[in-house]
Amino acid sequence: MEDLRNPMLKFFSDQELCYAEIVPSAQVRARIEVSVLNFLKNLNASNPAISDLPLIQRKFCNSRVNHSLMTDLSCVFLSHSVSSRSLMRPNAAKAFVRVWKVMELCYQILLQEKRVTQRELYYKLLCDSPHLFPSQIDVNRTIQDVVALLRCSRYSLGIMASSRGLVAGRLTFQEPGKEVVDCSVCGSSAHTIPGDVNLLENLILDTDARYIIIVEKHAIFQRLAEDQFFNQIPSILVTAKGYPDMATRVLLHRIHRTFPDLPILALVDWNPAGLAILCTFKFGSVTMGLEAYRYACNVKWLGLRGHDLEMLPDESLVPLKPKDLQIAQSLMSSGILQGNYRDEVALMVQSGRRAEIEALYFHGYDYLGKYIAKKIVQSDYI
Amino acid sequence: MEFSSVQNLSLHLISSAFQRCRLSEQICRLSVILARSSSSSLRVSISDTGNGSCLEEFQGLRFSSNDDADNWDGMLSIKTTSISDTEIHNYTINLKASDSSKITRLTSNTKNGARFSGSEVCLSSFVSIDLLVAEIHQFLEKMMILSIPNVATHLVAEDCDVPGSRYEKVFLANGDKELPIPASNLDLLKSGLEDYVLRHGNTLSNKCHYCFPNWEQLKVGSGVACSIENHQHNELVMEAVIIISNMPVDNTECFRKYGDKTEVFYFKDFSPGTVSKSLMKALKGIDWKSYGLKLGGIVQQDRLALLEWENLTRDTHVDIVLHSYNKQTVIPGPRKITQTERNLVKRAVKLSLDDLKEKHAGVLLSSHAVQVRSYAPDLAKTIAGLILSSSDLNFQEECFSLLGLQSQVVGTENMENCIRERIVSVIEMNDKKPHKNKVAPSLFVDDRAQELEFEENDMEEGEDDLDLQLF
Amino acid sequence: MEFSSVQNLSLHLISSAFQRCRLSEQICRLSVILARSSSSSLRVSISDTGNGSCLEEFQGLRFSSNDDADNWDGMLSIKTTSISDTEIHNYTINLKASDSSKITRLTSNTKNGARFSGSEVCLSSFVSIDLLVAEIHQFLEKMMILSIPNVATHLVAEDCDVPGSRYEKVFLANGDKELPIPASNLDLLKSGLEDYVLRHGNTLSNKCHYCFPNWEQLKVGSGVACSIENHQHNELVMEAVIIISNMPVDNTECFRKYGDKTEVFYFKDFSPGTVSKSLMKALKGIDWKSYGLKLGGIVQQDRLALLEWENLTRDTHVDIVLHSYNKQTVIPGPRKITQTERNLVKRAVKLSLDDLKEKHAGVLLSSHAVQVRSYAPDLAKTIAGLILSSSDLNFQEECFSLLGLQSQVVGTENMENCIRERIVSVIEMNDKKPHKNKVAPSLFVDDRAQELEFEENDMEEGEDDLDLQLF
Amino acid sequence: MEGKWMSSQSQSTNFHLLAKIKEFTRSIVTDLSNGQSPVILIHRFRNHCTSPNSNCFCGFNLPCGKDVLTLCRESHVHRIDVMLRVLLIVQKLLQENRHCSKRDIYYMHPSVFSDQSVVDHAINDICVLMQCSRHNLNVVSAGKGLVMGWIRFFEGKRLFDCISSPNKVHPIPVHVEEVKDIISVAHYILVVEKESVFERLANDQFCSANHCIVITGRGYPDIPTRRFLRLLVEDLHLPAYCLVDCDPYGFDILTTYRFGSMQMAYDTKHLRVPEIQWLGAYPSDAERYFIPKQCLLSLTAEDKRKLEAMLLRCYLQRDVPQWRLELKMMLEKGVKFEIEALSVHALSFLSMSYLPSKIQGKMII
Ligand SMILES: [Mg+2]
Ligand SMILES: [Mg+2]
Repeated sequence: MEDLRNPMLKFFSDQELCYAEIVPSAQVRARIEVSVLNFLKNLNASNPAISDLPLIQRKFCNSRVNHSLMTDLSCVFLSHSVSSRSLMRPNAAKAFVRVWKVMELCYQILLQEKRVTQRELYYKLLCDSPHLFPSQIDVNRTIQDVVALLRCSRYSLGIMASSRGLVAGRLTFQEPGKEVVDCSVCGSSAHTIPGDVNLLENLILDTDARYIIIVEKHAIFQRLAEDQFFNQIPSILVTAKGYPDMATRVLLHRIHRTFPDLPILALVDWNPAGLAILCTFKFGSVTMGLEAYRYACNVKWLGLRGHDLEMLPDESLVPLKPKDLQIAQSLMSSGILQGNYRDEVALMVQSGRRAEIEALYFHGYDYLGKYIAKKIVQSDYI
Repeated sequence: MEFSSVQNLSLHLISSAFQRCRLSEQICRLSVILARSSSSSLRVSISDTGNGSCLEEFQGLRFSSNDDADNWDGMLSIKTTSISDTEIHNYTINLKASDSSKITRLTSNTKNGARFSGSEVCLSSFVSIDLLVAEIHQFLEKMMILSIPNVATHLVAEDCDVPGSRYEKVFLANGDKELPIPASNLDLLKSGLEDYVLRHGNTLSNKCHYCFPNWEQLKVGSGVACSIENHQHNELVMEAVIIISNMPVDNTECFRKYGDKTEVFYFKDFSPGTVSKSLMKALKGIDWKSYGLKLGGIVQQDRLALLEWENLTRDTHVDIVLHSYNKQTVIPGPRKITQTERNLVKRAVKLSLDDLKEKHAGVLLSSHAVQVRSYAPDLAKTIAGLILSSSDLNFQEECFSLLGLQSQVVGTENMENCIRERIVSVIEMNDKKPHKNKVAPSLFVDDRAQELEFEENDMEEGEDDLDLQLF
Repeated sequence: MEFSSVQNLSLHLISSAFQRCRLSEQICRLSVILARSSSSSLRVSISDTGNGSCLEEFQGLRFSSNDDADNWDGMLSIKTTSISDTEIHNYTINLKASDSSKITRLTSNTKNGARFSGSEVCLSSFVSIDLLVAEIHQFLEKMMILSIPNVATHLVAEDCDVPGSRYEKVFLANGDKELPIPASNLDLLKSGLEDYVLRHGNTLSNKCHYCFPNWEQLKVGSGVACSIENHQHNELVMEAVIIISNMPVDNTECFRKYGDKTEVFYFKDFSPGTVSKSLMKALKGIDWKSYGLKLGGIVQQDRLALLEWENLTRDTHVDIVLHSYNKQTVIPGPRKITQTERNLVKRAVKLSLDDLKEKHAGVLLSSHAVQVRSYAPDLAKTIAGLILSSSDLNFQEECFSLLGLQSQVVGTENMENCIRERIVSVIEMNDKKPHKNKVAPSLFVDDRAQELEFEENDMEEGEDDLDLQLF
Repeated sequence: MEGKWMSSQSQSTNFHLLAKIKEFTRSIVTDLSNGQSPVILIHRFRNHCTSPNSNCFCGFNLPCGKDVLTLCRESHVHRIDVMLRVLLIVQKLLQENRHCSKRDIYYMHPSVFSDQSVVDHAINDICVLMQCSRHNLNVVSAGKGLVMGWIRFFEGKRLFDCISSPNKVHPIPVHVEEVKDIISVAHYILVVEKESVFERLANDQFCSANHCIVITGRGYPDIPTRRFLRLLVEDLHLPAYCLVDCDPYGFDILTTYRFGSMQMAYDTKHLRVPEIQWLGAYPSDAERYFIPKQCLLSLTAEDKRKLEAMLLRCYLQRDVPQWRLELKMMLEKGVKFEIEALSVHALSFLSMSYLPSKIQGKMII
């Protein structure tokens, strides 16, 4: 379970993997400075030119799936295929200037040692050059461009990562020089995962848990936390309240690296979106850009799964929505799903129905815990 | 060639005389004298000191006016002699008669051994003297654009019934300019059009110092396209000259006859020609857009073609002259514009536009480059901002030196201007060689150049955020 | 009254004879004898022991067949005597003749002082005996629904050419049922329809014990609506009887002639009538929905009207009979259905539906109440849950006693059933007095909705399905 | 084990409520056994009206009418059905001292409830019927509020030690009734509409520089956030200032803090914070703080409709006429802007200039 630092994988990664690193601000500034110098050099060369910006393509066609031979770990990653932003191409000129604009702002923010939200960035840019940034979407997209150019994480650019993630259970952590936090005594409100990714990398962790359980939904998480499920089955509970944000994934990965023997189990809705959430934890996703796959963890699917439906009341199975089918389609075509996952998706599509975790409440509120415990004991996860 | 009015015939005769002068190696004189005697008939006399004329020139002429106002008998009297002739030949030609009875040879005069050449053609008609003077004047002024250097034209008009009505004017090409010797036809054409522009066309007799304090403001481009036609070693030449001039916008005194529109001058075989539909089609077919010009349409007014532009700034004016001639033909006959010629027009115009663009930075930028250039200030400001906001002095110093700036005197504006200028110049340069397709250097030295997949369509704004594309 | 076929005329004559019997206070006998003699003409003889007939009855009749098949001369021969007459009057009447020459009085027979009354009407025609027997049979069976108690009808048909072909049937009302004495017309009608339903209409001669093991399964409702017409003290009465019956669903042997559809029997003045368009309109106009019925449409088949129901359960059948008559008229003439009568139909049907609902709990619940009732199991389960999950034994005990349950034997199901029954009965009771209990359930119109301008989103948990796009 | 967070006080509340539920059940059974339809009276509450004359009683927690539910109408029966089902769940929760979210309840009978809002409505009905607050039913919100600053307290046995790192984000406790031992050295409480502004302040170390407590409800505040804020204001006697976007939503969020929401009008007295004051952003701030034109968005037709409706709310005229004036100005100017627009001058403008100038200059209404 030596993930990406496995020498064999490393060899592989050198060939193809592209990723955004978490780097200190001085380093980001240096990268920006190098960009400026290169730009000026090209501008001033004997054959003067305006440099193109080589961005790693964040497109499906540039994504690869790495099924590791040595471990169970698979991930989605972007290879070095580049899509360049050129000033000279008329429909790219705007995007080209945007990249520089955002880089300038980030540079200044890093100098001030501040962090900004994307909204603040938008307002700043709107004020400065409204014609370049008519909407927040332009800003968000350009930030991804800058990430793809400088190959450093958004967080490293001085952009705040607000985390939605929560952690509870048999985990203690300690920021260097601070008090130890015990996640098992925080009640149902649990412990908020901080957005500071640097901090997460430097936490001192300890646990006596046997399992890590990812829960898709906040409400389910709360239920388990209030019932102190983690004392029943020694475990660490993590939720990102839906699709995971970076910070949650970083923490999970951090825990996983520190305690590689703990299986990571996911409890998600039985619908394509639930599986997609699981897969985002497991493999990363293209929309997360270059930051995606570094934090891939070998997550196992605990539930809900097709064979759980038998014990659910018929009324709790609702028809699939069109969006579900789209997601299912996307999952199936990604080439990332292992066989038994594909079977589950096929079953969802074929039955035309979906079920949510809460459907287990049909058997009473305490059934949820029993269900998980039973599954764990029987090693009923894939 | 058939004429239906005395005016047109007169212009043709003048043109012919002009050609005889042009082909002579000597400095020649062409006199056009219009005199109304008391008999109230107008005597038109066209005399030149060019090569002598040959009868064939006149044999082809025909006159068939339905208009009695001319009231002309159709009789031309001709005197001519070439340098090698020993006598002066005299003829009368009846342009209304049939071919056989047309030419009457009269007794010749002896030259008494003198070596000179020249011709004189006379006719008498009741045509209006004012009208004729005006047309001949305009014709000769247009001829000036050709800048034929060895012909001096003298126009005299006198109504004997009106005392003191004598009108006289001399047309001399390139009055105050030095031209390379020997000057090519194209050089002469350029010079002639420059002269024309500087004098606001016909409206001034001298260069307008108000509008053009310095000569260099004119941006001139020229191009020549040739083609060998019919395998007869008959090389057709198309010369084009385009001048872009800028006048002060607040100038209310000087004005162009046709406003912002561009009059296209067209010469055929060294004589002003009419812009035909065919030619207009060729002009329309030019890819003006790639030069940042947007042709609104072509207006035909009198015998002129006026190009209307849609995106020209108010102070900019474009002038175009086209000259097509056969390199070998000495005495040109009537000639239709062919497909070849249309292609030549396009090529010649394009070459002169390219010439202009090459010689003058920032002129005739493609609309695409203009758009890209509009980002230059933003980009310059951003990069200057990046440099100046840095706390790393070494980095700043390095940037200054790359930009060739003294670090002591660098202000924000200074820096911005410097970067902007460079960016603009790169953009403009790129626009000049549009088909060269050189790969732009990547921002980072990249040894994986072969991996660069340029995808034209990966740039759309709609980009990669398809949210269903999860992996 | 004009007839166009011998069949119709015969039915009318039978009906008249029936009325004469009905109006007599005595037990009467009505004989219809059809005899085909070797002459191959059919002799139809209708004799009754009712009140004697009067000439006016026949005077109004007219016959105008275009159909030669009847081949009837239009002659009726009539014998009649009333109880007070001393002799039997004989007439012949030519229904094809004009009024003046119509009636021929023949010589009377003496009664020799005997006190009896009765009539006999005869005619001879070439009409088909089988056809006529079938129609008369059907007619008489329908008459049975009226259950007139003092008339016994005897139908005899014999074809003399076919040996042993004699057909004979006696129709006796209320064969095996005790009726209150004196029974009202409505009682008789109810009894008649019950009989009809129990015998599956015409298909059985006895009650079907398979479908109706006990009598009480029939749910009968009746209603009478009256109106005094034209201020002539001529009271129009409309009686309606509706029966809802349930048959075993898996019964494949017995079937209704018209399936799930309801045949509407309509009697006018104690004689079967046709359901006219006008009447159908009245039936359509009834608010069936408030009785949980959904009328799909009315089909007219032969002279019947069939109501189609949309939401009837498969085992349920509805039967309807309507009877309208003038209370005062003794010998009824033709009468059109008026608006008044339409209203009476509606009222009478509605009254009988109400009657049904009142007498039989849970029947004809309005669709609204049915909907409400569908909540009963849920409500019962929840309330039972509230009681049984309570940890307070005293409270539980109290609830048990309120519900009249022995605490020792209370199981969840027991409890649920008990509560459900009570809820259902409350709902059904409420539905019976639809206009009584209308304490405006919502005292205040829901004006709150529009005041809530903003959906407060303090409830969302930032659900997960939205943020596929993470950045 | 689940009773761990329950104090004896809430146990007695539970007992009290269970008795009420029994009483309610008994009355239904009595009616049924008498062959009568149960009649359930549910009072209606509102926290404002739109009547122009100010003699309404909207601020006094008095019911303004009632719904009479019987078994006669289908809509009523459905409402009763849902209410009883929820009540049964609530009874179990109370008996077992468990908590659950509205969402959990919804998932008990998703096809019957058909929508979350149906459950929400039923919970409100039960609260009105039992004359209690929602948390008394052991129904809790997921809790999305955040807090930081100069405060330290316990939720049950869990210590929230914000004071030790005043710029660190903490979730607002879900069980506000369990909050105790509050210690604070703050001078005021700042309530901000959104998380991004909250994070801005955290990033600017705002609480280090200013002795205050910062709270956000992340949009429309949930119940724990409002109750927590109210608790702090009551216990600590601190002034509370509210910073919201200068748009109709921002203003509505502001009024939710101060006057409560219409849905929860029955419980307004526990949920509103009448002491809260409006710090910004006012429409008039656009000029005062030189917000560039590009950052001023024009009001949409929908915005205008909302503004016009809000202007009619009785409590504005009665309690905060100055707020109403600013709101009117927003409508007149026809523009709105977000708090982030203040950051265009400098990232720290909000924390270094705007907030101090407002608080020190008493530019608070
Ligand atoms: Mg889900
Ligand atoms: Mg807002």
